Amino acid sequence: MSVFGLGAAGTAALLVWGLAGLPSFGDFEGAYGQLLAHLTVPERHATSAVAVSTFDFRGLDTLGEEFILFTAAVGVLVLLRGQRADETVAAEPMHPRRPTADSRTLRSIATALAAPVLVLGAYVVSHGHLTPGGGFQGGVILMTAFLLVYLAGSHLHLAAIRPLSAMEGAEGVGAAGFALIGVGGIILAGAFLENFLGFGTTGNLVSGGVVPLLNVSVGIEVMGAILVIVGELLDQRFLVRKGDR
Amino acid sequence: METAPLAVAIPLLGAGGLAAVATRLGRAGAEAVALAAAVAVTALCVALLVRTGSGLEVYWFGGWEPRAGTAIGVSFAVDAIGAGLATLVSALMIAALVVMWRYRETEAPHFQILMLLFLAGMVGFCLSGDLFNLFVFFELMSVAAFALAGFKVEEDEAVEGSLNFAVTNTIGSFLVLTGIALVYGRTGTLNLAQMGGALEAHSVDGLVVMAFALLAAGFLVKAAVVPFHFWLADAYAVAPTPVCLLFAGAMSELGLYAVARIWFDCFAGALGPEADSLRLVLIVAGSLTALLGAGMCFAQDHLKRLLAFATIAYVGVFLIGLGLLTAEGIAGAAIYVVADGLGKAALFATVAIIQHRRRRVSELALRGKGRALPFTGALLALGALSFAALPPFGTFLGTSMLEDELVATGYGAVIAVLIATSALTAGAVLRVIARVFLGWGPAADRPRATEEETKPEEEGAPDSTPAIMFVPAALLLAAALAIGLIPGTTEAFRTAAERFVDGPAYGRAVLDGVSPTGLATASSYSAPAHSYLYAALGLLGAACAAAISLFVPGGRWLRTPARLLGSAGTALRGLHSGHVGDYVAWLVLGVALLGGSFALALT
Amino acid sequence: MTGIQAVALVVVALGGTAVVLARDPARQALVAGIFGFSLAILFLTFQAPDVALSQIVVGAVALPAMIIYALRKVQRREQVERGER
Amino acid sequence: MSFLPYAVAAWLFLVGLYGIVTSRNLIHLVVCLTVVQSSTYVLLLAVGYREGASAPIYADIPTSRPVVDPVVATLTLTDVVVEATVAALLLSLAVQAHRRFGTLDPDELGALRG
Repeated sequence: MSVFGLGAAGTAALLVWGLAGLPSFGDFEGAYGQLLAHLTVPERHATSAVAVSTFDFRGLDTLGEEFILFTAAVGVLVLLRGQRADETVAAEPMHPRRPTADSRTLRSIATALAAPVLVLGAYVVSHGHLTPGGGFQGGVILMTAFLLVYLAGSHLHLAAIRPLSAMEGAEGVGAAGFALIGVGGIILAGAFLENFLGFGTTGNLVSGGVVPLLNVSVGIEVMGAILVIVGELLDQRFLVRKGDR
Repeated sequence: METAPLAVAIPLLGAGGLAAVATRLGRAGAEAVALAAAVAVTALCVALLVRTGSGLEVYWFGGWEPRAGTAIGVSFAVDAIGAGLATLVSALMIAALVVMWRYRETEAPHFQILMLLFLAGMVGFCLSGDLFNLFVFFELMSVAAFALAGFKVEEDEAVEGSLNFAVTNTIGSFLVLTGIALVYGRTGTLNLAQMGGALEAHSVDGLVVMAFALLAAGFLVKAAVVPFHFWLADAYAVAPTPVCLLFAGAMSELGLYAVARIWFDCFAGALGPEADSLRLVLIVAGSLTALLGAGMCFAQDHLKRLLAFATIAYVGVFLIGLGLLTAEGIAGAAIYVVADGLGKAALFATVAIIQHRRRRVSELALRGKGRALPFTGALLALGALSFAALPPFGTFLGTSMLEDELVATGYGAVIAVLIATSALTAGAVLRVIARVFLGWGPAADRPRATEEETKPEEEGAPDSTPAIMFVPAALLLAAALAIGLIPGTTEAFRTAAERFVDGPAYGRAVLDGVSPTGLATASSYSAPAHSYLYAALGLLGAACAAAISLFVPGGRWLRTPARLLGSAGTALRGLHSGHVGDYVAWLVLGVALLGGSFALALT
Repeated sequence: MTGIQAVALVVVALGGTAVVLARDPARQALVAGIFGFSLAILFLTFQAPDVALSQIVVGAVALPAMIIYALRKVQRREQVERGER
Repeated sequence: MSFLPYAVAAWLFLVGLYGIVTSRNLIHLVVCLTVVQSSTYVLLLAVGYREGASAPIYADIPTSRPVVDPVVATLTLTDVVVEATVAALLLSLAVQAHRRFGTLDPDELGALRG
C-alpha cells in the first residue's frame, strides 16, 4: 500500500506537469482533424467525418479494432470452454421454465420489441456514413434484438438454429469481410483498403464509397462477437454447439 | 509492392476464415491453414527485408498519400530493423506451429485462430509508421497473448498467470494511450515522422517529457523491465510451451523496439540534447533488470519459470544496448535480439520435448530422469552456450559489439553486468543439465509443493521424441549459430542500425517521398581479443555457479553469507507474490520513478 | 467551457469514484451503468455523438450486463456447492 | 477552469488504479480497470474539443461551420471497443478463477509464488 501511495503521488504530480502543456480546453487547433473534416464531403460524398475517418482515412485502425473484438470473442470461448460440462450440472437443479401468464406477456412484449430493435439496428448500421452511429453501435443493437428474444424465454427458436456456432461463423465472416474489402482495394484500386466504388450523391444512402460496406461487415462481426461473449457468460445450455454434450 | 499490407492481411484472413468454417475443417485442416499462413507471412517479410536493405519502404493505406507534408492516412514505414523483427516473429511462429503439431494441450481451431491473430498483431506492430496504429496492433497482439497465456484453463496457475498478465499489460496500454493523447494535443498528428518535426518545432516542456515517459513506460511494461516485470514469469510459466517460444523469443523485445522507434523518429529531435542523461537512466534500468532477472533465473526450479526470468535478464541487456542511443548500440542489441531470441526459442522447444517425454518441468523432480535422452541434453547444452555468449554463437557478436560501445561511451563498468547475466543464466541451464541428464547433485529431500509437475507421470510418457519436435529445436539452434558464422551479418546489422537511428531521413522519406540517400554499407565487425576473454570468463562463471549450487549446499565458511543472500532472495521472491494488486502498485511506482528520472534527465 | 460541460465533468469524476468505492460487485454493476451513462452525456456535450452512442451501448448496457452475468455464474456455482455439502 | 477536463481525466486514472490495488474481488477489479480506461476517453475527447464548434457531421450543418476534431472521436471509438473486449476477457478469467480457487479474492489465489 505504501508502494502504491508513493507511486500514485509521484504519478499524479508528473501527470499534472505533463497535462499542463496541453492547449487550454477548447483551443485545440488540430490541423490533421480539420483537414480530414474538410476532405469528407468533397472527396467522399459522405456527411459523417467521424465515419469517414474511422473507415476510410484511418481504416487500418478499424480493421485492427474489429480483429481485437474477434480475438476477444475467440478468447472468451477458449477461456470458458471448461465451463460447459460444469454448467450442465449447475443448471440442472434450476427448475425448467414453465411459462406463466406473466412470462407469457413478457415474452410477447419482448418478441414484439425484437422486430423494431432489429430495424433500428439495421438503420444505425446502414446510416453510419451519414449520421452518428455505424457498424459498431448498430451491431450491438442488433445483438440486443437477439438477446431480447432469448430473455423472453422463447429460446427454443434460437436453439433450433444453433446460435453459437452460427454466431462464431458470423463474426468470422464479418471480420474476414472487412479484410477482403481491403484486399479488394488492392485489386480494384491500387492500395489496401483503398476505395473502389463510386461515391454517389452526398447525403444519399448509397454514397461514401466502401464505407457503408465496411459498416455492414463490422455490424455482422460485432453482432456475432458480442453474442458469443454474452452467450458464453449467460451460462445457458440453450447455447449448445454441435459436438458439445 | 503490396508486400507489407499482405503480411498483416493474410493471417487476419486466415483467422477469420478458420472461424467461419470452424466445424467443417477439423484439426489437421486448421493446422495446415495456420502453417500455410505463417509460411506466407515469413516469405513476405523476407522479401521486405531484402528489398528495404539500407532504405525505407513507405506504404499508405487507402491510397491516402500525404498532402503538403501532412499525413492523411495510416502508413507502414518499413526499414530493415522492422522487417527483420517481423521476419524473426514469423519464423518463430512457424517453429511454434510445427512443435505444437503433436501437442495435446491445444484445441483446434481456436488455438490456431489465436496464433494467427497474435502473428498479425506482432507483424503489424513491427511495420507500422503511425503512433495510434502502433497502439492498435499492440492491443491486438496483447489480447491474443492474454487468451493464449490462459489457454490451459484447467490449470490453476494458467488462470492466475493470465489474469496478472492481462491486468498489468492493459494498464500499460492505457499509459501508451495517455501518452498518445498528450502528443496529439501538442502536435495534432499521429504519424511518427510528422510528429518528430512538430515536436522539434516547439520548446521542450513537461508535456513532451511526460508523453515520452508514458509511452516508454507502457511499452516497457510489455518488455517487462524492472519494476514492471512481475507479470512475465507468471504468464510465461503457464502458457502452452509452443506459445512461450514466441513470448520469450520475440514479444518482450517488441516493447523495446517501440521505445527505440519513438525515440529516434519522434523524440530525439526535441530531446536529443539531453541524450546523455537519458542514457544513464536507461542503462541503470537495464542493468537492474538484467541482474534481477539473472538472479531470479538462477533461483528457479521450474524450467519454464527459469527461462522466463532469463527472458527478463536479456530484456535488461537489450535495454542497455538501446540505452546507448547510438547506431552501434542498436546494431549490437539487434544482433543479440535475433541470436538470443532463436536460442531461447530453441530452449523452450527443448523444454517441450522434456515435458513430452517426462511429463514434468521441475528440475528437482527430474533429477537423473534425463539420462536416456542424450540428444535433448545436447540441445540444452548448446542453448546454455548461446546464453554464455560463446563464439561462434550470434550472441557473442552481440555482446562484443555492446561491450565495445559501452567502453566508447564511458560505461565500461557495465560490461560486468553483461558477463554476470551470461554467467548466471548459462549457469542455471548448465545446472539443469547436470542434474537432469547426469543425475549430479544431491537428491531433493522435499520437492517444493508449489512447483509441482504439470501432469502426473503415470499418464504414460511416450518413449520416443517425435522428429517434429526435435528438428525445430535443432534448426533454431543452427540459426542462432549461423547468425554468428555467416559473413556479412555484422555489416547488414550495422547498416540497418545506421538507417534506424536517422530520424530526419525517416521523416523526409515518409512525408516527402524522398528515398533516403544510399548509405555506404557499414564495415564488417570483428570482435577484439578481450571479448573472447570476457566470453571465457562468462563460461567459467557459469560453470562455477552451477557447480557451487550443485555441490556446496552450505560449507561452514559459506554459511553466513549464504544465509544473508538467502534471506535477501526470500524477500525478493516474496515480492513476486502472484498478487495482482501488488503488481499494479509496483507498476505505478515504476511509472513515477521512470517519469521522475526522465523529468530530471531531460529538462 | 459551458456550464453543462462543467457539471457533466464533475458528475463523471464523482461517478468514477463511486464505482471504485462500491465494493459489492452487484451494486457496483449498477453504479458502473450510471457512470457509463454519465460519460455518454459528457461526450454529447463534447460534440462527439458517435462516441456517446458507443458509450451507451457498451458502458451502460453491455458492460453492466456482462458483470451481472459473470456474477450470476459465480453465485450459481456457490449455490450448487453449498447444496452439495 | 479550462483545465478541469484534464484534471478529471487524471483523477479517474488514479482513482481507478487505487481501486485495482485495494480490490478484494476480481470482478470489482475489472470494473475499476474500466474506470482507468474511461480516463483515456475523457482525455482524448477533451484534447480534440473546440470551443463553439459542432459535431463533425455535415448532415445538417454547412461545411463551413467549425467542427470539433473527428480524429479523437475515431480514436475513442476504437478505445471503447478495446474496453469491451478486455473486460469480457478478464471477466471470463475471473469466472474461471472462481471455479479453480473457489474465491474471487485476489489475496486468496495462490498458485504462483516466487
